[in-house]
Amino acid sequence: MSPALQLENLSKSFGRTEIIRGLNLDIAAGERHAIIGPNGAGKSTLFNLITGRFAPSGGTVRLHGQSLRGLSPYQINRLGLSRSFQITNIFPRMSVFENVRCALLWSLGYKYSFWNMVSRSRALNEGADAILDQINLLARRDLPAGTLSYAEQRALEIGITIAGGADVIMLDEPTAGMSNTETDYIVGLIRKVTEGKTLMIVEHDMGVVFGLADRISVLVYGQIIASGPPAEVRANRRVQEAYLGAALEDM
Amino acid sequence: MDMVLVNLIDGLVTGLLLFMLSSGLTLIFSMMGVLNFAHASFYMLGAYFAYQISTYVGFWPGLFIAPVLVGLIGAMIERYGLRRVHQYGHVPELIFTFGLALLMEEVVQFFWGKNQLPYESPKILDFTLFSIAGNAIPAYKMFIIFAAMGIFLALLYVLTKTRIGLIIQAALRHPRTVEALGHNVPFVFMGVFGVGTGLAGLAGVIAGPELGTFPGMAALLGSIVFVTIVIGGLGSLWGALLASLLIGWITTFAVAYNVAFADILEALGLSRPADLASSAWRDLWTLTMPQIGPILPYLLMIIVLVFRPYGLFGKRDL
Amino acid sequence: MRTTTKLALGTALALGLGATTAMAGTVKIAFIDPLSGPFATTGTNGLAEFKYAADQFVNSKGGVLGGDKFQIVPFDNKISPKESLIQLQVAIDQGIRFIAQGNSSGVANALTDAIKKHNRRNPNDRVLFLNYSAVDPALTNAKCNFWHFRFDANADIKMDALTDVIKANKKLKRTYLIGQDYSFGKAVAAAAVRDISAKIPDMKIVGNELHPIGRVKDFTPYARKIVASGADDVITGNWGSDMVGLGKAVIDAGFKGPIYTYYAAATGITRTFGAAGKNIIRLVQEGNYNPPASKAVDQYVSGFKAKYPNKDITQARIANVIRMLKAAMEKAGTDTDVVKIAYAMEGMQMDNFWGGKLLMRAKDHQMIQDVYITVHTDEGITHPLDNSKYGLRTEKVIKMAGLNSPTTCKMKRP
Amino acid sequence: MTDRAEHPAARRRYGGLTLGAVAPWVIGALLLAVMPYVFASNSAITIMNQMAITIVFALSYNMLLGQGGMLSFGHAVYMGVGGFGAMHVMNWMEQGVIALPLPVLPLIAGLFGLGFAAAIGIFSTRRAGTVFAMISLGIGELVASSSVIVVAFFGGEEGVSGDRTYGLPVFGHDFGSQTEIYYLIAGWLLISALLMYLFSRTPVGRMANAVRDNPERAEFLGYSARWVRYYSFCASGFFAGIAGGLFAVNYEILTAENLDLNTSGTILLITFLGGTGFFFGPIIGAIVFTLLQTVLSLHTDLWQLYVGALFVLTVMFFPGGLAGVIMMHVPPWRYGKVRALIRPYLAAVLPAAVGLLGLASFLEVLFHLRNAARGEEGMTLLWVHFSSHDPLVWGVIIVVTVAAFWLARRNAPALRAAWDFANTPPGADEARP
Repeated sequence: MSPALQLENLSKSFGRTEIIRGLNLDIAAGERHAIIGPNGAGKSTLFNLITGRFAPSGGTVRLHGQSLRGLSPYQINRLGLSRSFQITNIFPRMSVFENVRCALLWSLGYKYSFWNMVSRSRALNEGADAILDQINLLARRDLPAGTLSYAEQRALEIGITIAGGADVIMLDEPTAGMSNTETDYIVGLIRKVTEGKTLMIVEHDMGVVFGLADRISVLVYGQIIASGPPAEVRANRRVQEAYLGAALEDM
Repeated sequence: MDMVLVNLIDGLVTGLLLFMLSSGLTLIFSMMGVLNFAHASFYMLGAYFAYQISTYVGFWPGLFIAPVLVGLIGAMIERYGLRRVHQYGHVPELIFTFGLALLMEEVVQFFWGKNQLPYESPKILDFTLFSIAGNAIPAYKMFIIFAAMGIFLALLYVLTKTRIGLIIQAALRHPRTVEALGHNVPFVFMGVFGVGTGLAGLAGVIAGPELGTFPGMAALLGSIVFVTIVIGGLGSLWGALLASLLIGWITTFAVAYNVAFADILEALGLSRPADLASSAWRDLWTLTMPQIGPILPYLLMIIVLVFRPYGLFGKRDL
Repeated sequence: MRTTTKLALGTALALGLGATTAMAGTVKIAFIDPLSGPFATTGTNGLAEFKYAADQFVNSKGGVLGGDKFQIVPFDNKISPKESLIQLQVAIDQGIRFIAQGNSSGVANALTDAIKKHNRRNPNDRVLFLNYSAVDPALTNAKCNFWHFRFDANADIKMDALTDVIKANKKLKRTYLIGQDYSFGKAVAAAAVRDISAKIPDMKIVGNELHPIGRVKDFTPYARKIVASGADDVITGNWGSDMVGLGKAVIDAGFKGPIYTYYAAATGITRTFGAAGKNIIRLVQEGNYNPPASKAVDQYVSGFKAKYPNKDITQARIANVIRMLKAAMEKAGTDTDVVKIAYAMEGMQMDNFWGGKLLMRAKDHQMIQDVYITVHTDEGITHPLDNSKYGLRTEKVIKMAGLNSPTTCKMKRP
Repeated sequence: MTDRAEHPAARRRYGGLTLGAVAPWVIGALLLAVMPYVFASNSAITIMNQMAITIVFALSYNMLLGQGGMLSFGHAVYMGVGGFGAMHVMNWMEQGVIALPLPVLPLIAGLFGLGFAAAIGIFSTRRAGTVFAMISLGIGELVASSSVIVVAFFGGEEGVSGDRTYGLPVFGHDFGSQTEIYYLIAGWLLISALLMYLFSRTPVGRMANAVRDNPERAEFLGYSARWVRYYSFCASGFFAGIAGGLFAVNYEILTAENLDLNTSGTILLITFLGGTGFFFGPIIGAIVFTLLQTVLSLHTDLWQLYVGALFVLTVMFFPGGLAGVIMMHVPPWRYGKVRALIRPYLAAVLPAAVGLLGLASFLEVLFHLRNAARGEEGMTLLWVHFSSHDPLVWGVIIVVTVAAFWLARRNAPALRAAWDFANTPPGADEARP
């Protein structure tokens, strides 16, 4: 079986600056994989390359063995890959329920149809309510998404990301800017909603990373310097030198 | 050949007049993201103010007083109108300036009436500088060329050699960073809007005697100015200059030569319908270039937007 | 919510439209022309002339048919055909049976069509269309109908008169035609080509072109072509700012010959041309008052100026509209039965207030009258325009111009 | 300005037709049916026809601006193309080329609009924002200019006219009278408004909102923002075309005016004035604007000045438009606190209105003083007849205006306090965090 996500010799330059330099990585189906690294290592760029937001300068991304070269974000999404954003990226003027329901539309086969009424589809509305239930936002269902608290918006962001039923989920710093209790809440949420799926996550909070991930890759200057189970990465001397340093001593 | 020279000069005058408008607009648009639909209305205001001043003290004082007045009005509108609308987003801002253009046209008509005004070039420039093949080049046209060149050089100096110019340039490329540098962004915005509209007013003072001072003068020029800055591209003074000249020459030369579409169609191997009057394509066969000259810039704009959405010389996306 | 909106609408409608009850003993004439927007000057000027003419010729002379007064009711059509049709309906509902309109042949075309259909569908409240200014020849040719009367000389008749004058001037060998790219501009150009080739075989047409209407910022390139073509004279049907822009550019470019125009006077145009246009700009029109043809004309114009200091008599025919309507009512013996009045007006002859005679030709409802070629000057001007020194002096009068001009009209009468 | 699509009462009862959902449409249909009995005069019917046409056009415009986030400066083009197409078909009916009943004509016009939008949308909807706006401006200018050049289709300046009575009779009606046309237009208004409403409830309609709010996020949900915009654009062109067909049926003439940038600008104004955030916003905008245009212009030459000022003030103070103002009162209504607003409104809004009227009176008198004929000093304003040269009149107007504004300003804080109070849910001492 081919890996869920496979990066082959991936590279990206902006002008003369090379951000991602010949990166190779395999992520197996069902794995929870965390990417860590110092600021400016290229983590967000890597996400954008995989999801089709940027075109790679070289190399290939494969999803379940299929090359994603030249595909647009929406085409990649349809193949079963979904992502969240570092900066909250929801539909602020629509209701919370609408946000989730829109995220469900394509996977339920509605496409660009203008002959179905969204309110008349049981699967759609019950599905959306089920996801709201999962992310504990049922009580906020009819409020404009823009009026939610920050943590709630982050939860909604995760809800939108998983709603389409993609089997590869990519989360970009889901706990950024949160308090400890909020972080715990979100981590629990992530664990719950990504059950049985492939997860790729970028995170700064080491507690989150080591609590959640099966494997960890360390990205420094556009290259992966180490990749493996948490304990192995923690012990890796290069990693300690390059990045983790004191942060690990505290653990 | 003589006519080519004459047309080059005329196109230069048209282009430079356009540049006086588009330079201010491109500053405003690039920095504030506001496509100021009322920009040409400030141009009209400049002409009307200058006319009013000229009836008391003649042309020359108006050349300096009117743009300042227009700039002050522009700054006030930014301070008390646009800044308020800013919080609602770009579309309401655009719609605000759109409404402002309508309102300003009505206000001008309320005070000055609907007739064309006898705003004239100064007597001292009211002579023929030279003639080419019987075609007179009035001295006032030369004055326009020099005035526009002067404005361009002054702007270039301010933008590249002064501190405020460097801030503006930074803001043109990275609108968010200036705030981080600790500058009073609302004040910079108000200043840029004031200077931009003042430039438009100056263009009005200078163009009023040449192109006529009447309530429709803003609408006539309004949309072509957007076309200019869109073609030229954002944040580029050179782009605005080159696009203005391009449009000036395109519209001039399209009119100057009676290229008939029938010739083009025949060159393509099509044959003229025998019964032209009842053919559905009759309009195509009788079309000439001067008929469509004024709309060529719009065609150019659409093509540019479809293939190069950041304009010919733009540094970033619209 | 929706209910309240509709209620508000109802109240507003009732207030706005229903508040007029037809007064007995008043003949109402709807004046449907632009009173706001860019062409409002022409509209408000025409309205003042209508009101003044109604006062001078009817109301101050004891009214019509034993005392009925004329009342001019203004309707703002914003020079839009759509708005004109709405205002026509409003006017008809107010019991008005006479519709006066003039600005823009496009609007006149829409109105004449609508009135024809209205009169066919509603035989009980038919109306007459008094076209006082729209000169598209089609209105008295292909599109003619029984309800439409034109009081201005149409574009063909004016061109016929104009080419007579051009023919008489032996110095003119090369003519340049330029006009706005729409029906009227095209009609002027076609008439010029036809008349010149028929009447002045040695005249060369060195240019014949159309420019987009109301979209040209700078007429200099056109002026360059005119000068380069070596033209001796220019003929144009341009109006409004297109007229000023073209005229100024042509004069600035060094052109010295006559520019023959239809509409290059008043509403700021005369004042703007000023000294530059002296003895260059010429107009063809259906009446003039420099010099006045009679003491009555002199007094009429002075009286108007005293009453409306910022306006001018620009459309001489308006006086004739009122005079002929009154005469037709008296001849028909009714001021309500528009069919009888229309029959009375067909073929009617009377004195022209501005000098000469008037004939409302029966076969196409085209007024036949003297046509004047006038020149923009400050010499010999009794009544200047635009409160300037300049005005229009008569150079030549063509008696009963176009009396035998052909028409394709096949008039259907009720 | 959220889309309150989901009625709280309908929670968990998906798809059921509730009374609340159906009632507005039934009431609307009944109102449309009885209007000609309330206002029987031809002119009132003509104005109502004009309103109905404008409503369809404004609703179609709001499919772009309000629902799809696309700002267009050339929407008249699609209405115009539909209308001109309908006129040609109408003329074929007169010449006996084809035989159709008149009520079908708007549908054909809609197809013309759809076809044109489908062609233009291919490249214009690739991007939203300024690029879309400027392309729409360019297309608008091109088509408006070609209206006098391409005479074969647009008929030049005088346009294309026809006679609507040559269609196949429908139950003996030949649609000669304005009343018959009224019912035809009212029927189409109801159908198109309903269809446009339902469109906003379909998957592509919902995604149009999503793309408006956040095109990038929508792309990561499997939808191409560009194609979502394209389908909205086509649908909008279709309904604009229907409006054009209704115009053709009502006026029996289309001219260059139908295509020009003024018409495009006006529909933007109407839609924004009514409010882009709610489905019924453009309906209110169309009704109010048509009244201003036809009725106000009968009474004052300065009406365009007032409309311009109204528009600018709306953008500045009520970006949600008239519909937004109405919907602002829904929370106080729910909390049962509307009564608390009445007194402050009377104390502040009423003087403000008087002040604005005073300002308008000042302009009117000034305008009259400068433009009226010598010797005609009398003028009538608000049913009062007086001389515009009378210093007393000037004094009264200035004093009343200044006093009214002073009063409004003095009472504004009380209104603000009352407003905050009325928007606080009962029982909660502080506002929701």
